[in-house]
Amino acid sequence: MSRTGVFICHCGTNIAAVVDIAKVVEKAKSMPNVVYVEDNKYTCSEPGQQAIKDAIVKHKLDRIVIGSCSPRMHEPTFRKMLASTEINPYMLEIANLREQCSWVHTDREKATDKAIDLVRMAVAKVAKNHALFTSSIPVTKRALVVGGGIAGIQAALDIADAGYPVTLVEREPSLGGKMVMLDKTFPTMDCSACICTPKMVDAGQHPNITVMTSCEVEKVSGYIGNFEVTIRQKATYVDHSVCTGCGICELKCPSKVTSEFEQGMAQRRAIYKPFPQAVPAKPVIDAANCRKLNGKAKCGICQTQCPQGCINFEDEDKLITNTYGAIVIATGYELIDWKSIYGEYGGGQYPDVINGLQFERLVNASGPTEGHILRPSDGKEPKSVVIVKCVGSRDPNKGKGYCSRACCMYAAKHAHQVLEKIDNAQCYVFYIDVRTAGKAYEEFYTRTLEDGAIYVRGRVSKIYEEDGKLICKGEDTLSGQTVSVAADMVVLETAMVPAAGVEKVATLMTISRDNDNWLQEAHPKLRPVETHTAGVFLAGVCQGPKDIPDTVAQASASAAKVCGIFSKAELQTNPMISKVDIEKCSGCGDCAGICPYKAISMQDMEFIEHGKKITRRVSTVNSGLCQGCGACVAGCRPGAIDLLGFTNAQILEEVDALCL
Amino acid sequence: MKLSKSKVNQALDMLAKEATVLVPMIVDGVSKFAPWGTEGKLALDIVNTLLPPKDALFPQTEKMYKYKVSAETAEVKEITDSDKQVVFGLRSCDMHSIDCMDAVFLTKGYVDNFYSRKRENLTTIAINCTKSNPTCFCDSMGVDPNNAASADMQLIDIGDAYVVEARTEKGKAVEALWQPLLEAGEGTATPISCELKLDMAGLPAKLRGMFESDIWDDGYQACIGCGTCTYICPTCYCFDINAENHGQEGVQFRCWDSCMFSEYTRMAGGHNPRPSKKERLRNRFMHKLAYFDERYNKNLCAGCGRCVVNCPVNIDITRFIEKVKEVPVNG
Amino acid sequence: MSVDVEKKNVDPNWEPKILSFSCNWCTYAGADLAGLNRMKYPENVRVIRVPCSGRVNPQFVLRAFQKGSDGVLVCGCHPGDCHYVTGNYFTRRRFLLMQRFLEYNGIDPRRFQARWISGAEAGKFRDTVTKVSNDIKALGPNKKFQESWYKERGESNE
Amino acid sequence: MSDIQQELRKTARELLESGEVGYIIGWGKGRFANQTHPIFVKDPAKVDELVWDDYCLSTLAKYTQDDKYPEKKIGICVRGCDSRAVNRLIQDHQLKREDVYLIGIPCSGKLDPETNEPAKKCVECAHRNPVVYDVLLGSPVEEVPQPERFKEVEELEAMTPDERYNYWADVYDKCIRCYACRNVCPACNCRECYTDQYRVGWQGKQNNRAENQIFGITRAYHVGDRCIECGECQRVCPMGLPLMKLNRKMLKDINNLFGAYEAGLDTETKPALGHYETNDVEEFM
Repeated sequence: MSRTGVFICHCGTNIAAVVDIAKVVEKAKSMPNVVYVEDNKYTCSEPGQQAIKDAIVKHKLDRIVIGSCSPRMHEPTFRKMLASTEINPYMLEIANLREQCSWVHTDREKATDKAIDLVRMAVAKVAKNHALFTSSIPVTKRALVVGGGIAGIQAALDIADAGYPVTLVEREPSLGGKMVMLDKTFPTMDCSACICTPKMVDAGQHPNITVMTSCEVEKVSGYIGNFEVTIRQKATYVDHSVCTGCGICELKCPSKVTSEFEQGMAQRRAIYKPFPQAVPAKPVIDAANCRKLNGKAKCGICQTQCPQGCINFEDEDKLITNTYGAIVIATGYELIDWKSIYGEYGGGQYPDVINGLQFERLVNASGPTEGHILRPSDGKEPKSVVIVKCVGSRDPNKGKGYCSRACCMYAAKHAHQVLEKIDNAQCYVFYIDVRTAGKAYEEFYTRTLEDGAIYVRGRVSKIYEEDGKLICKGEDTLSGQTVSVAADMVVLETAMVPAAGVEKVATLMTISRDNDNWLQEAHPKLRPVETHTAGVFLAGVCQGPKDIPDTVAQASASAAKVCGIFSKAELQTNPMISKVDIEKCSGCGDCAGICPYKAISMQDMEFIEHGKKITRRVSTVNSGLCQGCGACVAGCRPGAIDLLGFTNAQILEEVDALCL
Repeated sequence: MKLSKSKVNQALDMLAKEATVLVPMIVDGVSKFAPWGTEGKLALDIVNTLLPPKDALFPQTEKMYKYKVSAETAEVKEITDSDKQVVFGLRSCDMHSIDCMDAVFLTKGYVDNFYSRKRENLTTIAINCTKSNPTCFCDSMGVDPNNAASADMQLIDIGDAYVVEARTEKGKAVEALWQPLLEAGEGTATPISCELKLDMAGLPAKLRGMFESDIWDDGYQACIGCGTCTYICPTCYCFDINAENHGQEGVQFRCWDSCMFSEYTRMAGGHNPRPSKKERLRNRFMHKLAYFDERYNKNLCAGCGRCVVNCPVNIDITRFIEKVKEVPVNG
Repeated sequence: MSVDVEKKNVDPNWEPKILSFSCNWCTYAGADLAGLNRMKYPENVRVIRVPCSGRVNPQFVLRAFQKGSDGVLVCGCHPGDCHYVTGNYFTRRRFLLMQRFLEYNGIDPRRFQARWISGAEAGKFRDTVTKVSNDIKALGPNKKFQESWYKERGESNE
Repeated sequence: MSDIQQELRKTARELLESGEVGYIIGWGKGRFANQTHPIFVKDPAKVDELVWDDYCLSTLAKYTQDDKYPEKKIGICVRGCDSRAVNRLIQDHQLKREDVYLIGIPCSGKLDPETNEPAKKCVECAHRNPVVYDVLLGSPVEEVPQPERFKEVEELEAMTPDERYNYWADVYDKCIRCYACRNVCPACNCRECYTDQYRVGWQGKQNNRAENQIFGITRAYHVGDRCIECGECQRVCPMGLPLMKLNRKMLKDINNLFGAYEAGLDTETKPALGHYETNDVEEFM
């Protein structure tokens, strides 16, 4: 006979306020196999856990049911607690009396009945629990970082400095991401290139880091400690092992293309380095626009001009497969395509209505205008500049509902740069709020005000051209009057959205995305850099809009998590995996066909049946690969394969207990 | 005294006032003994029903004990209620089934009180057969189709009426109840016998010596191991005991089981003394024709032919009996 | 013996018992999130946590109706979001067939629902639970498939 | 009919004498003219017990499950339905093709012994010629298309839920749980059926409507996507329950939802529940 102990938590008033704890305790006493019931103000607290440990000894309990918050919250905590007693940590069931009972119901009597049902279900299930034991799997101490922006670079550097090999994959021809496009960074106004390019060079030269630019992740299988990743090295038609980066080919290449890096405000050649400080500082050929490769002409000048003979037009994509112990995803963001959403701001027909990144390129010394703020339309210096904030952000109807966090600060920076670089310029900033939630942020904003930036509280409703000027009509909600400003140039601070193609990366890594397509972290507050897939971590804006300090902080956090895994020789596996009863298994192979992790394989085994030695095909589970989803168990008609922790018998007991 | 056939319904209504009267009926296309009053066609003319009347005494699922457990106490209550029943239109082969079950459940030092209570409350009214199916062979098995000796009352079909012969107290009580309907008059029915004749002389003893004979090596393979033959056989009485739990309370019940099922003799650890269909079929035939006779000296096979008709792969006990005959005595 | 439940006289304060299988990574998380945001929904749904909606064996649904549940809800991640990659593709096929098969055997389709609810869709969880609970409250208690648990006269002997 | 019978006996004698097969599974006569049942001929002298007449109704493929490790090949007479049963067992990895020698016999349908009318399962049969065989006796017969494959199912679907429930409730009330339908079915090839595992607690042993419903629906669901529509379950049921209406409902839905599907015609087409398509019908949004 098993001796079950039931511990009902008040959770302060979170549960006790709605659920009648005394009644639940009373009812629990009469449930099958229950020999001891106790309630506690805070079961997850130190004294709370100690009370359970004492009760286990005093009442010789062997199964525990805890009525408290969601198992997703404190199941690990209570399992660790049980590990220090002589009860197996898996002889435990938790009834969710908070998130799914007291917090969501108001009627005290009905909520209490539901709480009693939930406890009865947990008591019924725990009766069928088995002791489970973890087993260990080897760890490949090599990390993969997807995305070569500042987040990816920082994570790679931290892991590499810890002594582990890292593969840094970037789909663009160079590391740097968005940060390297910026001119200055708030609040210290130090030059973005000066702090970002050294990191890129460090990453490029670090002995432990293998930089793989113009590459994309093609296929991921396996699990924490043993990810089998295939990377597609896109054809670059230039042999980087021989190329010295002398740049002759770039000069000679006849076909000109708009440069993505310069946000379309300058040109590049078909064979190009995105920007001078690119890492690796070696060109690649853009096959779509190269006259030889897209078949429009013979050309091949770069091949003839190249002193080292690095150009090879027959280059093809290569697939490189390797095993990794952990993966950090740092795929970053891009700016929302405001032109297709905001027709009222001209929908892109006015060349002088630009977005934040375009302004950064204008004001950047190595940008198309060598740092002079000149209007894209006629190259003149604009005397009056309007900056419009929250374009696409905080606008659930047309754009995105969320706030993109960083634009308030870089809008103030842009205003500061306009006033500093253009003498007696006028700068208007249309805003809803000014959010300066960072160290020295508020001081930076007040200095911009002192510089003379005019902050107008209200959205811009319309921008149209009138005799050479861009008329921005809006409203000043503080004075209640409509406002119209004639501007020479308008800068729209647009919303951040996830980088294109993030769906593919998420599906490959089996991680989910939230409503706005940002990658879903395991827990917004407690596990911001982890995902639900063990061994896969997040860093930077791919997890949600943030500024550079937070991005770098997350990058180092995910690196720490990776090093945590690599610090151990072996990893403990999840014991709640499938197990086959070979007596019942007829070898039909349905389960092997269903398993997403290829954890099940059919094997011939020797048996003695009615005195005759025979070999028979049965199903076997690889405990390292199995993640415990149970899809095979529901597909096995005789129930020969069962999922420990969620066995058929356990769930049937729960269903029966519920329907009493 | 005799009861005219036109008054049978009235007679049944009278009986139905005090007891559940089970009569042979076709209900939803299935011939079985159903309580008088269910929608369906009274079928006194058919030789024997698909489902025998054995479930009046030995239902397919019978609740035995009800129990309730709480932290301190546990109470168990035997489920004993069983109301009065009358089986009307019983054939001799069905009566033989009741005789065999009586021997098993009531004699040899152990009385099954679930069965005995039902048996005390049961009145059997047999009707003699006026024709036999080609698969009937009851007279070869020591059963007289014209007269069910151990029935409480025997009705003899004389064309338009039944001669009433009450034999026991219960029979006389029914006769007294039917007094207003009965008329004077006697008559005898022309005795009938089965077309299919089998020579059962000395067979049980011979069969007991043939456990290792190679007669068993053929004829079993077609069996699909289903429970049809045992569940429609009037004399099969094997049962399994199981429980149905409902939270803190539950019921223990017994239910029919079949020796033809593969897991009937499977033991803990997976050992099965009758691993293949050969052993199981041998066990069934031996039980019907040899073992039962050794213990209760009467055949467990009533010769009703139900299994011969309904076996999906036509495993035929009569052809087996003929084959046993051909085996030389020391074979 | 036919089982016609007169829809009209369902007594108003009868509370249905509804069972919901929720996948641990999405719907259960969505339900927790609904709790986090203090959303309110009817009390008569009890959630059984399963690692993946692919773990739910259609026989559990039959068992729930047999043991007296008035409605069953199976929830999981949106296809493509499954934490175990393909679990919910099998769930979809299994319950597309089982839903029709239950209906074919006489169960009112509103009594058995399957829904994809992600970890972020707390509102959708609340709305689904509220709708299913109100539908079933209108339908009244379910007698079909239900095991007639112990009757004095052993009615379930027949 | 008799020349096929002669050929069958000749082929059987040759196979047995040459030792290519250990024994031959065919049909033999019972006591009465309308009784034919499976027989197992080992001795070449006894091949004349093999018959081919109007009452050869039982499918034979499932008997291979009693001899899973034969020393020699097993000879089996296969009509259209038996051959699909062989494919079914091979695809479920319960039988190896090289363990059986298939004697294909085109079949134009058999008679129901009780009514002497064409048997229901043969009237509804869409594949009279064997789909796989080692030798073929006689020439293929003309296939009969089955436009009304799901007519009975549609009739039931037209009823109201309560009518349908009562229809099936009466059916399940009659079931005596003899498991003949399970034991004869080539798709029901588990080593240990879930009904025999009381400790896990899927199914009670008591015979009442609820337990019978659970068994009936679970079995139909288990074999739904594998059923070769041989109609044996309905034929062997002693209570005459319309079991094919359950299996055909599953097949009808599989056809509508996942594309035209007939089980057992080859060993490649996968049963519907064993795999998925990402663009399956979506109803649960």
